[in-house]
Formats: sequence, C-alpha cells, structure tokens
Amino acid sequence: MARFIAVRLAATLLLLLALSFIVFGLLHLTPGDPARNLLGPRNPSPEALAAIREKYRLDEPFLRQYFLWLNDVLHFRFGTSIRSDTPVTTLLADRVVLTLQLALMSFVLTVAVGVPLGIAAAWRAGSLFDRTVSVSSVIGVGAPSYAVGLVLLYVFGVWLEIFPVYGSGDGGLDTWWHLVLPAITLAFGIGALAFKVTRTAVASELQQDYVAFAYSRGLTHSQVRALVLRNALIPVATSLGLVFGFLFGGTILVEVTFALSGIGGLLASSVTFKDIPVVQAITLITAAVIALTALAVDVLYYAVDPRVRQRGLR
Amino acid sequence: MSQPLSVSRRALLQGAGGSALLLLIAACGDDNASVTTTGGTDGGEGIDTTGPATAEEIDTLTVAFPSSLSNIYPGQEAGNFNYYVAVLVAEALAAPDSTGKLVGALAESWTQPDATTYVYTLRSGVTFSDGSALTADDIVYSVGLAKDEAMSPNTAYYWANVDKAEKTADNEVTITLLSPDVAFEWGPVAANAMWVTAERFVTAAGGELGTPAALFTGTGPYKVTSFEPDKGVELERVDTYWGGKAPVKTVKIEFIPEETTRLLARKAGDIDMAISISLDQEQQWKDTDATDVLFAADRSYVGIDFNTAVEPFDDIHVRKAIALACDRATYVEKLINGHGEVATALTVPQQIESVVGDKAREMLAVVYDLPFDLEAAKAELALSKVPDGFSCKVGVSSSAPQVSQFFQALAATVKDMGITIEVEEMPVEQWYGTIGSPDWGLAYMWYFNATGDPAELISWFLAEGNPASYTSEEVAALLQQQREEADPALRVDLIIEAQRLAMEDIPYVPLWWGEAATAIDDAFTIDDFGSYTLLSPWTTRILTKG
Amino acid sequence: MNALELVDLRVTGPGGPIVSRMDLTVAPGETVALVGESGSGKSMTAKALTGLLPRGVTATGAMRLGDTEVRLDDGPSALVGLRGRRISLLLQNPFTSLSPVHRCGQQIAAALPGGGRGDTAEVLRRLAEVDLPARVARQYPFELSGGMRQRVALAASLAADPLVLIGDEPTTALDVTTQREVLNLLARIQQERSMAVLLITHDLGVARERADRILVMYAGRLMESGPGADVFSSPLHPYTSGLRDSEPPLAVRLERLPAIVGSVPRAWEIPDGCVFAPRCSRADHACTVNTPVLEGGQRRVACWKPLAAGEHAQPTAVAFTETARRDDDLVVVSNLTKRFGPDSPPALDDVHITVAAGEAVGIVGESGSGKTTLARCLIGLERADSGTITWADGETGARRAQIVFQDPTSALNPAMTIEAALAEALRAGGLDRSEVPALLDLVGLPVAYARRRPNALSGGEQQRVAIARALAPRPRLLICDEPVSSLDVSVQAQILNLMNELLDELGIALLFITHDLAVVRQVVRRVYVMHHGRVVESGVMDELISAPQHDYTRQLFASVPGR
Amino acid sequence: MKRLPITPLVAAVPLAVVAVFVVGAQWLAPDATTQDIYTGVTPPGTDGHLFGTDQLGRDIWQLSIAGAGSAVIGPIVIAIGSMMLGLLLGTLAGYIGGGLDLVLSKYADLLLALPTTLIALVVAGLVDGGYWVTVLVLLVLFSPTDIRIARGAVMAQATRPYIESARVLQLSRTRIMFRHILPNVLPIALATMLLNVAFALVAMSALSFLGFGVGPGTPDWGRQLSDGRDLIGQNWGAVVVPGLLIIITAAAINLMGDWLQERFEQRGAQR
Repeated sequence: MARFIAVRLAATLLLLLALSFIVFGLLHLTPGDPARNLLGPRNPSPEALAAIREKYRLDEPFLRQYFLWLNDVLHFRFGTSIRSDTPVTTLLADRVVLTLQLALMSFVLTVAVGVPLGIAAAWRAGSLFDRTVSVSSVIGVGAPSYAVGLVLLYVFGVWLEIFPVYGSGDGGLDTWWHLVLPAITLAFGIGALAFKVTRTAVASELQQDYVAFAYSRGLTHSQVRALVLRNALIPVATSLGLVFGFLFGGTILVEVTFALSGIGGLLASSVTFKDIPVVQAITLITAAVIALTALAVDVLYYAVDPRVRQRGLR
Repeated sequence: MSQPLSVSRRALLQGAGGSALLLLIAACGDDNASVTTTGGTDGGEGIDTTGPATAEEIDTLTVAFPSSLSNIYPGQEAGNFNYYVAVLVAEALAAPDSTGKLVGALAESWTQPDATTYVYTLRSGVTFSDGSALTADDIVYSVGLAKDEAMSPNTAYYWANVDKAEKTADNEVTITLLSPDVAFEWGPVAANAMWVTAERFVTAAGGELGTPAALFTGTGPYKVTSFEPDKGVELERVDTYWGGKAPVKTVKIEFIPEETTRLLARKAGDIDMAISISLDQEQQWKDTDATDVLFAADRSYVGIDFNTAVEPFDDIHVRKAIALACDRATYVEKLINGHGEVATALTVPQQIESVVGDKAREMLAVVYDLPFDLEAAKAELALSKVPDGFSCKVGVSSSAPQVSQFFQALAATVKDMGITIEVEEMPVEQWYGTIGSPDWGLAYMWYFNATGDPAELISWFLAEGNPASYTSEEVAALLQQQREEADPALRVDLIIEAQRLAMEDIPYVPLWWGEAATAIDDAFTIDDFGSYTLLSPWTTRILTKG
Repeated sequence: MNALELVDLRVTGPGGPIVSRMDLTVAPGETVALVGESGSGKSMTAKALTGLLPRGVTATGAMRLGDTEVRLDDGPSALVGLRGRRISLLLQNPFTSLSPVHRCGQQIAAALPGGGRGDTAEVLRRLAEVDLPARVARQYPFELSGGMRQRVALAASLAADPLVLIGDEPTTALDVTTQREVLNLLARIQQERSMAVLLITHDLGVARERADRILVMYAGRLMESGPGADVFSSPLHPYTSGLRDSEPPLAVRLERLPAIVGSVPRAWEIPDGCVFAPRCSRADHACTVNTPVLEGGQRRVACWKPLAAGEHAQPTAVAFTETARRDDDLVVVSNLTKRFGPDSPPALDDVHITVAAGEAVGIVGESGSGKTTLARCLIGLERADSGTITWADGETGARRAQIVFQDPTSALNPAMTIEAALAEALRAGGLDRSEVPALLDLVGLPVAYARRRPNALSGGEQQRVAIARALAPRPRLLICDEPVSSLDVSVQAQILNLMNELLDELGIALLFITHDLAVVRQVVRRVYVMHHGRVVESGVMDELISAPQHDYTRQLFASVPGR
Repeated sequence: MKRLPITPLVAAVPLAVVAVFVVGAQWLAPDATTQDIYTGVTPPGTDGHLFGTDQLGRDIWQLSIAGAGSAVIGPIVIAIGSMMLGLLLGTLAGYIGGGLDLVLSKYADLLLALPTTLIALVVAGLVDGGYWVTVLVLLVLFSPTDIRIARGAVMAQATRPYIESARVLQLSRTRIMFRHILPNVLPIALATMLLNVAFALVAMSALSFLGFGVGPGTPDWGRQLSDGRDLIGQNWGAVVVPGLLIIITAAAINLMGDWLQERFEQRGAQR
C-alpha cells in the first residue's frame, strides 16, 4: 500500500511539474511585452519598466524565470498580484477555502442525489421513473448554470425567502448556509453527470452473471444491491473523482452569479486584468487539486478493488 | 505637460478599471444639474416627497457595489468604487461641495500668495478614528505618502509638480509647486489624490496599505472594521468626527458583480441601496417594492477619437463624414435609455457649473454641433482620399457594452457609404492600448472626470501626446494660458475656446455625457444628491424619511 | 413426490416464443439432463424456473417445488423466498458468476440461512463439502483456479440447501480433467443430500454419462425424452439421431461424420409445423404443416415419422489413409521456450515438434498447456524466448502459414464484407480478387454471400469464411486453433468434414490444436500431447488411444465424458 | 431491453431544426443582423417581431436562427477535431503500444488534470484570439477523453482474432490500423463525439457568456444570453429564446449520443 501510494504520488508530482511549466508558459503566451501589460495604462517611463522587469524577473532568461518561480511556488509564494499589489498567497488563502467549501458541498449534493438516483434508475431501467430522471438529467447537463442560479435565487431567495441571495456569509455555519443555493446550482449539471455515470455503471453490473447467480441462490434485493454497489463503486468512484476536479474548476459562473469571493470569480477578473501571477496561481492550484483528487481516487481504487491490490502497479 | 496627462490617465483608470462596465450612464434632457427621483411601488411616476427628511439614527445601511475592490487605499487601486469607500474613511485638505466647488475639509481655508505657493490653515480639533489628534506633520507625511511611487503608484504622478510640502506653523502647511498649475487645487482632495493618515498607522500596516490585514486609518466619519476583497467592507461610525455624528451607524458595503443578483438581493430586502445600477434594468428596480431610483450626472464623457496620424483618419473629410453619420440624440435615447445628454464638448457641464452656473450648457454648445446628416456625410466622404469608402476596426472594452452597441449602430449606418467598421471587444486593459495607438485609427474614450477641474480632460486630449495625435500651436498656447489663469471665469472661457478651436478639425466626436443611477430604499433619502455626492462623505447625507 | 414438476412452460420474448409447451419432472436424487444446441431454449428454461428472465421475456406455466406451487405467470416475484432454499442455479462461467470484489467466504455466507460472516464454522464446513481448504474463505475469486472457483460457486448455490439444483452448463468452461472432478463432486453431494439435479448441457457425453433421464430440446421444444441409457443408443427422433451421429467418436475415425444439414434456426426463423422439418431428411409436407406433440410412455417423442428402434444404422469406421511424406519436413520446431513473466510458469518448455508437408498433425492439451502459445509462435504472433522454428523452403509471408481461430464471430472484421475480407487475403498471397467465388465455393458457401457482412451469417458459416480466408493466400500450413469448439455439434461435424475434404483436395499441411480428443481424432493421424508447456507424449493417434504412455495422457482419456 | 426508438426520434426533431437553422440561416433569417436603432428594445409580440428585439433593434428570433451557426459549428469542430486527434493518437497508443503508448497516455493524463473551462477562459482571455482560438483550445482539452476511449477501444479490438488474422496475412500496420481497427472503433468514437458536441456547446456558451466568445455583432446564443441578461425586464425573449435553444440542443445531442452509445455497447456485447 505504502509503495503503491509512493509511486502514484511521485507520478502525480511529475505531472504537477509538467503542469507548472505549462502554466508558467501562459505568461509568455500573452501577446505583447509582459512588462507593458503589467504596467497597464500608465505611461511607462524607462525606469518604471526596468523596475517592473526586475520585480517580475522579466530580464532573466525564460527557463531561469521559470525555475525561480517554481522555487517560490514550492515555498507557497506565488508572487504579488499586479492588480492589488498584495501577495497572491494572501489573496488566495480565503478564496481557495471558500471555493473548496463550495466544491465540496456541491460534491456532497451531487453524490447524495445523483448517485442514489442513478442506482434507482438502473435498478428500474426502462421504467417511467428511469426515463423521467434520465431525460431530466440530460436537460441538467445542458442548462447554463447562470440561468439555473437565477431561477433558484428567485424561487428560494426572493419568493420563498429561505436562502440568502448573495455573498458568503460570516463564516462557519452561516457560510455553509449561504453556499446552499450556489452548491445546488453547481450540482445541477454535474449531478446529472454523476447520475449518468452511476446509472451506466450499475446497469452494466446488473447485467453480470454474478447478479443472476446471487438471485438464484436466494439472496435478497438488499443483499444483491450491496454486491452490485461494491462492484459499481469502482467505475463510479473514478468518475466522481474527475467530477470533483470539474466542480472545483467550474465554479466561475456560480461564483459570479452568487457574488461569492472564491477563486473562480477572482480568476475571471484576473484574466480580464491580465493579473498573470494570480492567474498562474489559480490555474496551478486548480490543476493540483484535480491531480490530487485523481491520486485519491487511485488510492480508493486500491482499497476497494482486490484485483488492483493483487496486480499492484501496472 | 506630462503631469496633468498622468492625472488624466489615472482618472481614466478609475472610470474604466473594472467598474466602467457597471457605471451606467443616463441622460436627463438638458436640466442635468437637478436630480430626478422616481420610483416607488407605483411604477415610477412623479417625485416622491412624502414627509420631511430627518437625521434619525439608522442602525445599519447595506449598500451594494457592482464590482469588488481588492484594495481600499486608492493610492494602490484607483477605481470609482475605491473612492466611494475612501471618502468615508479619510479626508484631505479640501473637498468638493454639491456643485463641485472646492471647500475646506481638513484645511479651514487656504490662500495662494503666488502662482506656485499654497498655504493651508488647518482645522482645529480634528482627530483620527482612534482618537488621536491630527497634526500638521501628519499632513506633510500624507503628501509624501501620496507622492511615493511605491506606496501610491496611482497618485504619485499627480504630485510630480510639487516641489515640497512643509509645516509652516502648528496649524499651517505650505505646498510649493515647481511650476504654476491652477488645477493643483484639486490635488489635496480625498476624491482625487490625497488621503490624510499618520505615519504611525502606515508603519503599523507594514508598508501594505488598504489590504484586509492593514486597513488604513483616517480622520473621516467612518472607520473600516473589516474588509474582505471580493466580498465587502464594513464601516463603523466614528463618534468623534469633527463634522458631527452621522445618522448611519454601520455601513455595510457588499460587492455583487452580477446585476440581476443585485436586483434580486434588493427584492429580497437584503440590501438598502445599490450604486450604479444597470440602466437596462431601470424599470425592474423601479418596480421593486419600496425602492427609489435616483439619477445624477456622473461627469463622464463618451466620444470617438480619431488618430489623425493614421490613414485614412488623417483626412478631415473622413473624420467629418463619420461625425456627420453619428445620430447622437438617438444613441442617447436608445443605448443609454435617455439617461444622459448629447455631448457638445470634451468638458462636461458639471465641471464648469461651479463657475458659470446655469450658462454651462449654453457655453459648451458652441464647441461642437455637427448634426446627423447622412447626405452631408456622403458628400464629405466623396471629397476625401477614399471616396469609395474603407475598412477599419475599433477596439471596445468588453466592460462598455453601450459603446460596443454604438459602434455597431454606426457601422450599420456607414455601411452604405462603403465604410466597414469591425468592432472588436477586448479586455479593458487591452482597450487602453488602443488609445492613441498607431494601429487603431478609430478609437473611443469613456472618461470619468475625477476632479472638478474644467480642464481635466482637455489637458490630456488637447495637449502634447494626446490620443488623436492632434497638434495645433494655437490650441497649445491657449492651454498653457488657462493653466496660469487665476480668474476662474476667464479660465473657463479659455478652456472652451481651446476646444472650440480644436474641434474645427474634428479630432474627436463627443457623443454623450453620462448619468448614473442609484437605487435606495424609499425609507431613506439622500440630501442634495448630485454629481459630486459620492465624492464626499455621502453616508452622512442619508436621512430617514418622515 | 417429485422435487420439481413443471407443467406447460412457455417462454416468450420480444421476437416470439422461445420455449413452448415444456413439461418436466425431476425426482429427489435424480439427475435429468436437458440437452440441446445453442438457441434451443434450454438456458431460458433454467432462467424461467428461477425467475431470472431478462426484461421483456415472460414465462407462463405452473411449477411445483416440493410441496410448493408456483405460478410462473406471476412473474419473478413468484419465486422470491423459494430461490436458494427450494431451487438454485449454478452457472456456466465461474469467472463471472462470482463477484470479483468479495471474498469467497462472504459470497457463500450470504446465502446461508442465518447469513453471517464469511469465516464462520458453517462456511468452512460448506467449503469442506466441496473439497476446498479453509483458506479459500478469505480468498478472492481471481486468486483461484477455474475448478476451485466453480466449487466455490457450487458451495454458494447449495448454501441454502435447495431441493433442486439446476446446473446450466456447469462444467463447459472447465478442462476435461477438472470437469470430471466437478461432476463427480456434484454427484457425490447430490447423493448425500438426495437433491434433484437438472443438468443443462450441450455435451451429449456428459448427459449420457451423468443423467438418469435425458430430454432433447430443439428450437424451444422438447423433441424426445427417455432414460439416459436409451435416448442416444436408440434414438426415436431424427434430430436426436442426427445429433448423436454428429458427435465425433473417440474410438474410431469416420470417413465422414453424418452431419445434420443447415443450422439451428434463430428465434425469428422458427418455422411452422415441426421445427426440425427443414433440416430433416425424413420430413414430408405434413411435417411442415402440423406441429407434433411429445407422446409416449417411458420413451416419448415429438415426431410424425419417428425412427423405429434399431432402424438407425451405425456409421462405419475407416482406417486412416493419410500418406505423409515424413522425410519432407515443412517446419521443425526445436527447443522452443517461452515465458510471459519472470514469475509465471513457462508457457512453452523446450518444445520440439515437426510437421511434414501435406501432413495433418494434432496438438492436444488443456488450457494452460501451451498449445495456443505454440501456435502463435509458429504463426509469428508471439516471439519465443529461445529455440528455433525452421521452415523447410523459401515460402515466406502470408503464403507460409495461416490460422483459423476458435471464435468465428470475432474472427471476421464486422465492418468488412465477406468479399472484401477474402479479396484482401487473396491479395496478401499475390492473387486476384476474381477468385473470391471459387473460394466461397471451396468452403461450401453460396457465391451470393460475398456481399454480406459477417453478422448476417451463422456461426458455422462464419467459420467457413474464416477458413476460406486462411486458405486464400494458399499457405503451405494451416493452423487451426480450436476451430470447432464453440460451434454446435451439428455444425461442428460439417466443419470437420469440410476440413477433411480440403486436406484431400489441397494437399496442404494442417496443425490442429484442440482440447477435444474425439475431434482431433477425426482429422489427424499423428498427435502431440502437451501439458504445462511441455510435449509429454506424441505418436500416431490409434496407438496413443490404445496404449497411452504418459500418466497425463491416460488421465486425459479417462476424463472424456460419456465413453 | 428493446425499446421503440422514441428517444432518437424525439432528439432528432430539434437537431433537424437546428441543422436547418445552420444551413438555411441566410434565407430563414435574412435580417438577423439588420439593426434598427430607432426601434430599440421591444417586448415579444411587437409587430413583426415574434420574440421582440434587442437594444440595436435586431429581431431576437432571426438573431437566434442565425446564432445557431456559431453556437453549433464551433462545438462540432471541437468534437470532430478532438475525435480525430483522439482516434489518431489513441490508435497509435493502443496499437503500437510501448513507449509511444506511455508518452501518449501521460500526455492525456496531463491534459485531463487541466480544468477545461478554466484553461479555455485563461487562454481565450489572455491571447484574445477570439472564437477559433477558443475552439482550438477546447479541441485540445477535449482530446484526452477521446484518446483514452479510442485507446481502450483499439486495445480491445487489437487482440481480437480478426486483427490477428490480418497480421498473419502480413498486412501493413497502416492498413490494419485504418482499414480494420478504425472502422470498428469509429462507432464508439462517434457516440463520444456527439456527447462532446453537447459539452462543447455548453462550455462555449459559458465562455461567450463570460465575455470570451464571439465578437460583437456576430449572432451567437451564448452572446445573446449574455447581452440580453439585463434586458429581461424589457424583453424576456432576449434571454429565454437563446437560453432554451442552448438547453434543448444540448439535451437533444446528449439524448442522441446516449442512445447511440447504448446501442453500440449492446452490439459490442453481442459480438
């Protein structure tokens, strides 16, 4: 187990290294002189330009810039935001937490709603229930989250006055309360995805011989269900791992709609402002979360599937 | 001349920097100085004048801004909304009154013994929000702070012409300029380029000012109790404020970037006031229960810039043809829902009203008055080097949808003349790059005046290095003259004459002067609401209706 | 009282009836074999009896399990509570019938009357009953061999002590030696428990050897039934007779297997009248109009023109007339060794074989014996670790050797027409596509098939095309890897006949790889027996059968069912 | 589980309509971009304008018809492009295997770790290349899924006897890959492609909505949704029509893709 995790961790770190290079390269993809971009509309004096070049190490060769940046990143320093002149780490600290909270909550919602529905639909494949949920899920995948968010806001925020309309509250429980509607909005499309994945996985397990065999020897529905779910868990967990990453990266529209100060909204504005250090940091952090989720899924896989344990590393 | 230019650019940044998208401009016929209050539940007719307003204590006022702030010290981040917060917390030597005239703030009065020397007499009994007294040393320090490029990149340029600031008595500070500049009076104003604080606060802030970890402390009627970028600011009343106790005890400023969400927040009763609401949603705000919508000119100018150094715009016939094709009255009516007025000059009327009063529009009308006349436009194009038309592109900030629509409408109009205008939307930062760029012959300016100085825009737009690459010795001479003219009325004449002269060559086409809308719970009213309201401690003017 | 009584079972699917008018009884301790080829409806019968029919398939009829009446019309719910305790089902494939992620003990325990954990004394006792050690309780299915897995499955299906056990091809996926062990085990347990067993199989040998009574099923109907000893020795129904004759005998080589013409009809092809009439040599017009019913006493038959007892003539055996030129070796394999992983046992261990030009050689072995690896090395799909393969003369490329695989459905590219596939193979041998009709004719297919795609063909037809493709480049050696083992018996006979014809006609060498001694007997004269990667014995077929030298060879012969 | 093919029929109707929109926009909606600033915003039902007009007086319905093109063509290019990329790389990885497989699989892993919408937004926002750059970025970001699916399918096919027979016939690798493997991997790749079209449609309209999509004046559903969001009080049609078009199209494509996938899987299982 330890060896398995160690090897996967090493692979993940390599992956992140490669990603960091891509992410850093984004800065250099930006058209024009980065220093001019950093200065924005101000009338740049040669001294100011030189100062900026020094501050952002633009006078160094590209690879050296990259290694210096990487070194900083490894020490959790992401540079200084151009827009607000604040260390990016400070800027991101709370926002990452909020976005993680949001992602986590919608993930829980996704799993709590999408997965059971998927199981139920697969169990009754072809039934009216199955068709209804399947068709709704297809609509869920296509519905723009902005529109979903506003509809939810209108119904639950303004009309029924159950949930707050905007913002992230005052921390603690209040924040979780504020995140309910955004999380539902986010979970709407992705829950549909989770539903689909679960339904497919469970339906294909239900086709397996071991299910017929289990019934034939008198196992009850709930016993068979336990059998099937354990087997279906493997493909479902893999997909849900990806879903979590997707959620984390997909918070932009929801954060804008609900006025949440997470990293999605910050990213949108930072891109507009070409606040490259912030963009780099957010992209890298998001990619890291996705990669670590994949790692977690691998470990889970390892724990759940004895065959993988046996085979060990491929 | 580089220093006014810098001011202007900073002011431009204020307007455009992330907030212009939400700064909605509105028109109000010709009587722009007055404020129209409409709304309420009855669908928005008439002016709500129920009962006299009283300065009753208001426990909490929740105000929604349409964009977020990442730093509340405007020296670091200068957007309109940073100013709206800053003026509640910190003050400077002078402040604009409701007409834009400068009156004393921390300075009781000031004198100008010669063209480059300003002597400010400080108000006594002023304390910081922590209770400590304000001293002349603090003023001197604050000038230094505003001048410091590292601490205040957004204001340093403004102070470049300042030779020194020194304490000349216990309650007196003298500021000396390198060269005469009448517009300097607007420097030590909290709505523009100075916020008085004390060295010990800045030291305590560890060099980072205006961040959540290092809030800045001033002498204003409020102190910041919490600030979370992208979320909101909370302000607490300072009971020792020299100007008296404000009626609102706690001001909560929330950042809600999505317009519809902000509207829903109001409908749910979560916010009391919303600044710069979307004009497209005017009716929905008005239809919201217990909500008044107030309009006031925001002293913004929107107009076309031709780069006269770029073909084919080096040809006056081309410029004139396009100018004649602009149906400005319709744009004002349709694109900004009538909340604004057709611009006739670079200077907006409110900049000169404090000097010339009601005659402002009449005086500005002489600057530019080309009518909408397609036939004339065609005739004009026929005279040009490109009689069969040409193609060009124009870069529009994605935060300025009305401008994008304007250019699309213009493009449709001039298509028959053989002119193809391709509108490209781009992030605001990239739009800056189009201004005065040789790659973009056709550009536009959406400019928010930061100060009340009448020459603010022309000292960029008509001066050397202007975005139109326009040069005229006569105009330059007039510009220099106004800079040193001490008599405000005569100065206004010079300013108008300079642009009138320049506009004969049509380097610019003024389109409209904008208006902004503020929504507020109809239990409250804002005393003497106008163009300058939000640039002075505005929450002190919020009163409860009887 | 019978343990199982079934009256008028009918199973209907979306495409029409699958099983019609089926009556069946099984007494305690009795084994009844339900014999039939694919598509005969025997598996659907098993599913109907356990309430496990797929969606869209319904059953009607009455069933009695011991003293409990079950109305099958009531759907699957009728059997809830009875499954496991009254009736239980053992499936063919032990690889898929157990959950891969649960321990064996758990899976057995799940059906125990008290439920419980996977390592209780009861579970261990159940494992001991099927001759498995206690450690198996903690193991996962993938850690066990096929035979052990099927024992686990057996223990699991018996956990709730059923009156009736249905075995749906329970040993088909196993090697012959393992098959025998499992069948013996089943017989022992059946006796101990006095359990009724319904054995569903396509293997006449297994049925003959194990069943007290045999029921023959074809296209959803019972054709014939009777005591196990009689049904195949003196068949009454032409189908039963044909089926029996199609089965290659181990003892003798027949010049030609008496195959039934045509193939088993698919659900939508079932004709009116007697379902067997289109393939029956005795059928007349009446047979195609009126449906016969199963009639009789001990021996019952559904036929308008049944065979009289003893009417059926035994086919005659012939001597092998191959004239191998032993001095003219086509290919010589020496010292061939192959290992798939450092930790795995060798797949090939110092193997020597030779095939002479024009000679038909067999390789016999069970799964894991290395016979397929040898074939793949010969054909170039696998590279040996050491050893040499020497080809006699300069023939290279596609013209040296070709191969026919076991599964005809996946042997052909589903996206290509028969013509395209054959033309491609011809081109590989430097020949022109104009020979396609001739090729089709060679393997006994109508020329019109050229335009069809593989999925429009039956399994036997597909295998004919696969053979045609292999022959197209005119190879010197044809390798056939289990070419008939996934075909129905009646079709298998056709293909074996075809191969013998082709060998006579084309004079090419054949390497025939199979686990089935009787099959290889019909095609080759000389055979190699492989076990654990080694050639343990080789020689002329007749001698090998009469006097096997190696223990393993003896064991192999002894395991052949129904001898 | 044979059902009447109601699903594809139901899905085909809106898809056919959208296809007609895309192909026939110039005849169906000749005045899509015709402005009438004097009219400005009008509510649905205003004379001659079924769903009203926008700020520039353009007819919402005609604009929506014309907008089908940029809303759908980009996603189709993305899906087809990433399918081709996926098939090419996936076939190479799956059939040739070895080091190439390792490199290509790692490449797919790398891309999979990138948050799609986010990267598309970053690149579109920073490079300012407009519509086709976004299409290209999404194409690349969508490809790892296709690579994986193609690789898996190819590997499943590659061990099938018919491929081995082809190898025994000494056919060239290229011929085996393109003539034998590819046609059999294509159906599952096509089903994936359809699902990708739906995802790309949603992703691109989200980008458009955030202001990183097509330029002004170009009809596009995402852009209409974004431009019209403040207009909802004056003309609900400006938001509802493009919004519904996005939802219905994405749902129909999804239904179709699911159905196809299910069918191919069933067919595969029968083999």
